[in-house]
Amino acid sequence: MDAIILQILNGLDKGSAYALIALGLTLIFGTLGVVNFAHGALFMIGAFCAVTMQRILTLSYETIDATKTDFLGNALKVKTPYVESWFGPEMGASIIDWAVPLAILFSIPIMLLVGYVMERGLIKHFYKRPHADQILVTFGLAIVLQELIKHYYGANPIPTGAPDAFKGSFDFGTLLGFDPNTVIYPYWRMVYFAFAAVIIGAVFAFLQFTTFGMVVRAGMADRETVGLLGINIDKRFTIMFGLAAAVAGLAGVMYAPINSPNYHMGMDFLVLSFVVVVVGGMGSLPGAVLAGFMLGILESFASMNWIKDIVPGIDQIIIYLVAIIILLTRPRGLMGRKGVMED
Amino acid sequence: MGLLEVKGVGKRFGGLQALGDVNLSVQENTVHAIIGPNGAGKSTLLNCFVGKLIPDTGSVMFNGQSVLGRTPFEINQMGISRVFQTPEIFGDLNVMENMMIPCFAKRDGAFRLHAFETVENEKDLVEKAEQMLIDVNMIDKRHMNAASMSRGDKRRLEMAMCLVQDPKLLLLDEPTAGMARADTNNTIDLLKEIKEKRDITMAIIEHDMHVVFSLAERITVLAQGTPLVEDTPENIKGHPKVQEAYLGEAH
Amino acid sequence: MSNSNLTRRGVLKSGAVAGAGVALPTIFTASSAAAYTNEPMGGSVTLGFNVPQTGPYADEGADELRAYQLAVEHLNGEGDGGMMNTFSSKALKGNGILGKKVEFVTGDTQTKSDAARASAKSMIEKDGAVMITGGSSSGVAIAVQGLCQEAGVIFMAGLTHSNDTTGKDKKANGFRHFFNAYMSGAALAPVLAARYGTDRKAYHLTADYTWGWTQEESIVASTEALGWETVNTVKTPLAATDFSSYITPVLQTDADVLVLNHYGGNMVNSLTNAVQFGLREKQVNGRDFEIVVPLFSRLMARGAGENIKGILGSTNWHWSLTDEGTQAFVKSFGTKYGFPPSQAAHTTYCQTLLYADACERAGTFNPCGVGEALEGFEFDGLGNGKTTYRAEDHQCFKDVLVVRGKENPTSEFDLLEVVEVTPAAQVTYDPDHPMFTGGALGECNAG
Amino acid sequence: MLGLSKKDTKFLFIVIALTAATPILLQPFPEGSAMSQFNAGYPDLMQRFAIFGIFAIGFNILFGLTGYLSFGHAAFLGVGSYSAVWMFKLLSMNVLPGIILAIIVSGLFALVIGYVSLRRSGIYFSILTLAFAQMSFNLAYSVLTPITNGETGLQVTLNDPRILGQQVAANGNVPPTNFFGLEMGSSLKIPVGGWEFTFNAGYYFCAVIAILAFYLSLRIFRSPFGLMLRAIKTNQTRLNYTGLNSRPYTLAAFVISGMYAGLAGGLLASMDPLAGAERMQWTASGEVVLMTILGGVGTMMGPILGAGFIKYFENIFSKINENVLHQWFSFLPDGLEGFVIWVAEHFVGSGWHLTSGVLFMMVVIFLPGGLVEGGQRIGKKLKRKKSDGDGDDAEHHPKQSPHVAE
Repeated sequence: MDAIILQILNGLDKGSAYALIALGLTLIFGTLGVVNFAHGALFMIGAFCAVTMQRILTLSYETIDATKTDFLGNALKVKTPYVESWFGPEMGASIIDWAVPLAILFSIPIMLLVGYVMERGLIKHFYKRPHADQILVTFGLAIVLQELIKHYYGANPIPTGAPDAFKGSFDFGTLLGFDPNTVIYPYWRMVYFAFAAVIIGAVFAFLQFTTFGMVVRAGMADRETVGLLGINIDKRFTIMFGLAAAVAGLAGVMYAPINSPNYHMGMDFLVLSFVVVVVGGMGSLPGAVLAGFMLGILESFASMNWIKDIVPGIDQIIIYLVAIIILLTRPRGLMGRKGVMED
Repeated sequence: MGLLEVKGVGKRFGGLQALGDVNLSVQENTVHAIIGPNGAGKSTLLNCFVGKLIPDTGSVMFNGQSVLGRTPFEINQMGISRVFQTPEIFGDLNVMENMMIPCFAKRDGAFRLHAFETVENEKDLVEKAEQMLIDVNMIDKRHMNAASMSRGDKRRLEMAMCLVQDPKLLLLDEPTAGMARADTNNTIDLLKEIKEKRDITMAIIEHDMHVVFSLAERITVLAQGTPLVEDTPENIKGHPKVQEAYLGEAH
Repeated sequence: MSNSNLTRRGVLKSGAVAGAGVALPTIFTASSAAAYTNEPMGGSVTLGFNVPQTGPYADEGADELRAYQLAVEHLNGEGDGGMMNTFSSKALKGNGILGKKVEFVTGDTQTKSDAARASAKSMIEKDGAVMITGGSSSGVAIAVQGLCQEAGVIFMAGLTHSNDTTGKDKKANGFRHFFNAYMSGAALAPVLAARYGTDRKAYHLTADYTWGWTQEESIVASTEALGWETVNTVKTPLAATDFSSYITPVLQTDADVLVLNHYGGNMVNSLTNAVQFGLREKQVNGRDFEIVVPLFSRLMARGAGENIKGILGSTNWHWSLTDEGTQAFVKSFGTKYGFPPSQAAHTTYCQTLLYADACERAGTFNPCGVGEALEGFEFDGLGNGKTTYRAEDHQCFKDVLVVRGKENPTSEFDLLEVVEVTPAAQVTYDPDHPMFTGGALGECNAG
Repeated sequence: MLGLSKKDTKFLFIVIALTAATPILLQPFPEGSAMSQFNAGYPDLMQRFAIFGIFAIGFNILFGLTGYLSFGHAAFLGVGSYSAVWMFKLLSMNVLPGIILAIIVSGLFALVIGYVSLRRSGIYFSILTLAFAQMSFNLAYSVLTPITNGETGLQVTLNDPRILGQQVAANGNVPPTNFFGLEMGSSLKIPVGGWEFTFNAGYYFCAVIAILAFYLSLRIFRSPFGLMLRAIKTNQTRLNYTGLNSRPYTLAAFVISGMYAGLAGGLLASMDPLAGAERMQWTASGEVVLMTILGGVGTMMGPILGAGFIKYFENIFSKINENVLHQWFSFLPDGLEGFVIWVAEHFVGSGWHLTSGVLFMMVVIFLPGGLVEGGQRIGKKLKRKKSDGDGDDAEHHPKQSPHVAE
C-alpha cells in the first residue's frame, strides 16, 4: 500500500512535467494550428534561465589565497560572489540559495520575449504551410537552440539546487499511520506539483473567465468565423504563443532542481509530450492535462519491481503501449475532436 | 419492384428523430427527386443509401440486395455513384487522372495491386475516359489541375467521374447548391443531356424547385423525416400538403 | 574503363605489389597495395581521434580531444613533453613516430555504435588513418574495435569500462588502457567492507544495457564475497530521466546501501534523486544508509553538484595523484588549457603515447608488429604506477583508485579525493575468469 | 523502354550515369589540397548515399504518395539489419541471403505494424508508428539483448556457426562480406594527377540495387497503383465513393516502403556487418522524414538528394576541426583569422548539428518544395534568360499539374 501511494506521488510529479509541456503544445496547436517541435527546447531554455540566474548571482571576483595551492601548484585564486560582498556573506549566500525561485521572475519576461520573437519571426509564416513543413522548421529551430545552449553551457548536466528550505522530505507516512520514513516525499517535488496545479488552473481560468480567453477559445473552435467578426485574432494568438512559451519555460525553471539541466533535456521530453498530447486528443486542453497525469502515473507503476518481474522491460515501453491501446480504442485520443489533424 | 427500395427506414440522433418511417421506391430509368424543407432529413436519408449512416430500423434494398452494413466502396461497386453537395474530386491530380480512377475501380474492383502497369498503357480505359470528357465538354481541360478549376467545372468533372462508371443509380446531393442561376441552368442542361444519351436512374436531393421541376419524373416530398407524398411533378405542384410544408420557405 | 591513360596510371601505382607487366587494372582489397592497411608513405602518419562531439558525452569527448592534441604536440617535439619525460620506455624521441610527423583527423561518434563506425571508416578509407582511438562508452568501443579488426588497423580504446571490451568481445587489434567493471568491484569491495561493515544489504539500480549488467555482476560478486547481501537488482531504462519511481521502492526494503550502476546523465539524475528522497539522512537498524557509485567520473560528478559529497566510487585516474607522471601530465595539460585533465583525457593521452612507443619499438606501423610490441609490455611513469598490457586479452593491469566525493572542494575541479590506491595485484584476474569468457582475440589483422 | 515513357527513360539513364560516376563526381578536389576535406568519394560515404537513398525512396512511396507520415520507419531498417547480420552469423557471409531475409522480415514486420497503425490517419497514425518503433528500440537496447546484442550492436564473431560458409578466414579473422566471392570491401584506386578515385565493389553493389529500387519506384509512381495512392492523399472520401477500398492500398504502400527500409538495413549490414539498436530510434525515423521533406516530398529525385545532403553534412562537417580551420584561414591576418575561426567553429566539428539545424530551417523557409524546387527555380531562371523577349511565358498557359518526376 505504501509503495502504491509513493508511486502515485511519483506519477503525479512526472505527470506535472508532462502535463505542463503538453498544455503549452496544445495551446499552440489548438490556437495557431502549428505543430511545434521546438516546444521541448522552450522547456530547456526555461531550465537554463535557472542556470543563468545562478550564474549571475555567483558572478565573482578573485582574490589570491597564498596559503593554498591550485592544481598546478600556484597560489589558489579564491572566488567570492559579488552578492556576498555586497550583502554580507550570509545574506549573499541565501540570495544565491534562492536562485531558482528568483529565476521564475527572471524567466517570465524572457520566455514571453522568446515566444514573441519565435512567433513573429518564424512561426507566423508557417500558419498556412503543411504540418510536415512546420515540423521540419521547428525541429530545425530546436536543434539550433539546443546547440547554442550546448556551445555556451557545455553538454554536461549543471547542478541547480533548490533553496535549502525546500531540501529534505516530508514524512507522509506518519500522517497515514505507516512507519516513519517509509512514505516520504521531497519538499521540492511537492512544490513542483503544486506549482503545476496552479499554472494549469490559471491557464484554464484565464481561458474560461476573461474576454480574451473567450475569444481565443472561440478561435480554437472556429478560427474563420471569429476572424469574420472583425476580431483581430492574430494578435491574440501571438500573445497565446508567448503564454505557451512561458508555461513551458516555467515548467523548465521549476524542474531544474529535480534533475540537473542539460542541453538535450528538451528533446528527451519532446517525444513523450507529443505522445501525451495525442493520447489526450489533439487540440484538447483538458485531454492533454489528463493524459499527462495518467501516463506519468502508469509509468511509475510500471517501474515497480513485481510488475517488472511479471513483464520484463515493461517500464521501457509502457507509455507507448498505453498510447497504442488508447488510440486503437478511442480513435481521437481521450478527448479529441473529430477532424483535427486526421488528414 | 423498384431499383432502390426503401422500407420503414428510421434514424434517431440522440433525442432527435431525423427520419421517421420512410418508404420509397426509385424505379429504373426514372429521375426521382426527393425534396423538402431544411431539416426534413433529405441528407440523412441519402447517407443511409450510401453506407455513411446505418438506419436504426427498416431496410434499403438495391437491385434486390441490402445495402445496410456495407461500406461506401462496396455500395459503389454494386452500382451506386454519388455526387456531393460540394464537388469531391482529387484536387491534386489533373482532370484525366481524376477520370482514370473510377475507370480502374469499375474494371478492377475495390483493390488490385497493379503496381507494374502504366496508367497511359491502359488504352481501353484511356479511350473510355476521353470519350466521357468529350461528352461533358471538358476534353480540352484534360491536363488541367483539378483544384484550379472553376466550381462549375469541378461539378462537371465529378459527374463525369460518376458517369464513366456506368452506375445503375446516380445519387445527386443538391447538385446546384450555391450556384449562380446560369450555372444552375448549365447543370440542368447537362443532366438532361445525360438522361437523353443513356439509360440511367437518378435520385436527386434538391432544394431548388426550378431544378426539380425541370428534371424529375417522380417526386417524393419529405417533411420532418417522413414522406408526405410521392407523385409526378404536375400533381406535386398543386398539392396542398406540399404548399403547407413549404409555407414561409423562401422557395 | 575506356580511358587507357587512367588504367595505366592505376597499374603504375599498384604495380609494386601486383607485379610488373600486368596489363589489366588489378582489383585489390582496400589495402593490398601496401603491406598493411594505410601504410604511411610520405613524411607523416595520420591517427584517427574518434570521440563523442555531440550527445550527452560531448564534454568528455572534448576533453579527450584536448589530450590527444597535447599528445600529438609532445610526440612531434613541441611543448614540454609531458609524460614522455616520465615514461619508463625511452623509445620516443620527440620527432614524431618513426621519424614521421604525427597528424590527426577527428570525428564524431555521437555515442552511437553506427555513427562511430561510420566515422572510423571514413578516417580509415578517406584520411588513411593507421590507428583509431577514442570513445566514451563501451558500446562504441566494442563496435569500433570490431571494425578496426576487420579493417586491419590498431584500436586504442578510450573510456570503456565494460568487462566485455577485453572479455567476450576482445579483439587482437584492440587494446584497453582503462580499467573495467571487475576491477572496480575488486578495488571497491574491500574499502566498502572496511568502512561500512561486512553485513550490509545492498540494493542495486542498474542501467539496462550491457555495460550496466557487467558492472552489476562484478559489484554483486565482489561484495557478496565479503559477506554483503544483495537485496535486489533493478534495471532502469537508459532513457529514464526521473528515477524517483525506482528510488522510492528502496525505502520499503531493509537495504542499507544503494549501488548506482549508472554513468553519465543517468548517474547524475539517479544520484540527485536518491539524495532528494533523503537516502543520505536515512538510518537503517541504527546505521547510516550509504550510496555507492562504482564508476566515478569527475566531469559527470560535477553535474550532481553537492550530492556527491562523501560518496565512494572508483576511478581510473585522478589529477590529484602525486606521482611524477601525473604531475607532469597535469602541468602540461593545465598550462595549455587552464584546468586539470579528466580521467578520460588521461587515458587517451596514455593510449596515444603507448601506441607511438610501440611503433618505435616495433620499428613499423604494421598492426601486427605494433600489437606484438604492446602485448605483455610493462611500463611505468604514466600516472598509474607499474602497468602491464596483458598479452592474453589486451587489458592493462594497474593500480585502481577508490575515491570519495570531497566535502570541502577548493575549486570546481576539486571534487574527488583519493581514499585508497588499490594495488594492481588485487584487481588482477585470470584471463579465463567466467566474467570474461566467451570470445577469442583471434589473429591480428593487418588488412 | 522498360515500360517507361521516353521522358522517364531519359531520366532513368541520367540517374544511372550519375550513380556510376559518383566516385569521380564526389572527388572534385585534389588529394592533399585544403579543400580535399570536402571530398566525399570514399567507399563508406558513397555506400551510405546509395543505401539511405533507397531508404528515402521507399519512404517517399508511403509519405510522398499517400501522405501518411510514418514516424517509425527506422524500425524496419533496424529489423532488416538484424536479419542480415543473423544470416551472416548462421549461414554465410554472402550478402544475398542476408538481404533477402532482411526484405522478408521487414515486410512482415511492416505488415503487422501497418495493419494496426493504418486504422488511424493523420497525426494519430504518426504517433502509432512512433510508438511501435520506440518500443522496438527500447526493447532491442535492453530486454532483447540475446537477439540484438543491445548497446553494442549485433556483430559477427569467430564462434558463429556459418554452416554454409567459412567460419574463419585464412588470416584468422571473420571472413569479409561478399557477393559470391566478390568482397564488398575491395576497391580499385586510380590516381589521376593529384586526384585519387576509389571504385569500390560494395558501392557498385549498392548502386545497382539502388538503381533497381529507383526504377521500381518510378514504375510504381506511374502505375495505376501509384495513381490510387496519390488519390488517397488528396481525397479519401471521393476514393471510397468511387468504389475503392483505401485500406489495402495504404497497407500495400506501407509494406512496400517497409521492405525498402529493410533492404536498406540489409545493405547497411552487408557493407559493415554490425546492426546497432540506435538505427531504430525515433531520431533515425525523423532523419528519413527530414531527408524526404528536405529533398522534396513526392518527387522522384528529392528523397535521394535529401539523403545525400544529410549524410554529407553528418560525415564531412563533423570531421572539420580547429586544425583544419587554421589551415584554411592561415592566410588571414591574425586577429581576423581568430575571429573567422571563432565563428566557423560554431558550425563545424562538434557544431555540425547547428549547421544542419540552420540548413533545415533555410530550406523549409526559402524552398517550400525542397531541394528539387531549388533546382527547378534555377532551371527556370536559366530558361527564362534564354527565351528572353520571346513572350512565351509559362504563366500564360493554363496551369498544369506538376509532373511527379520533376
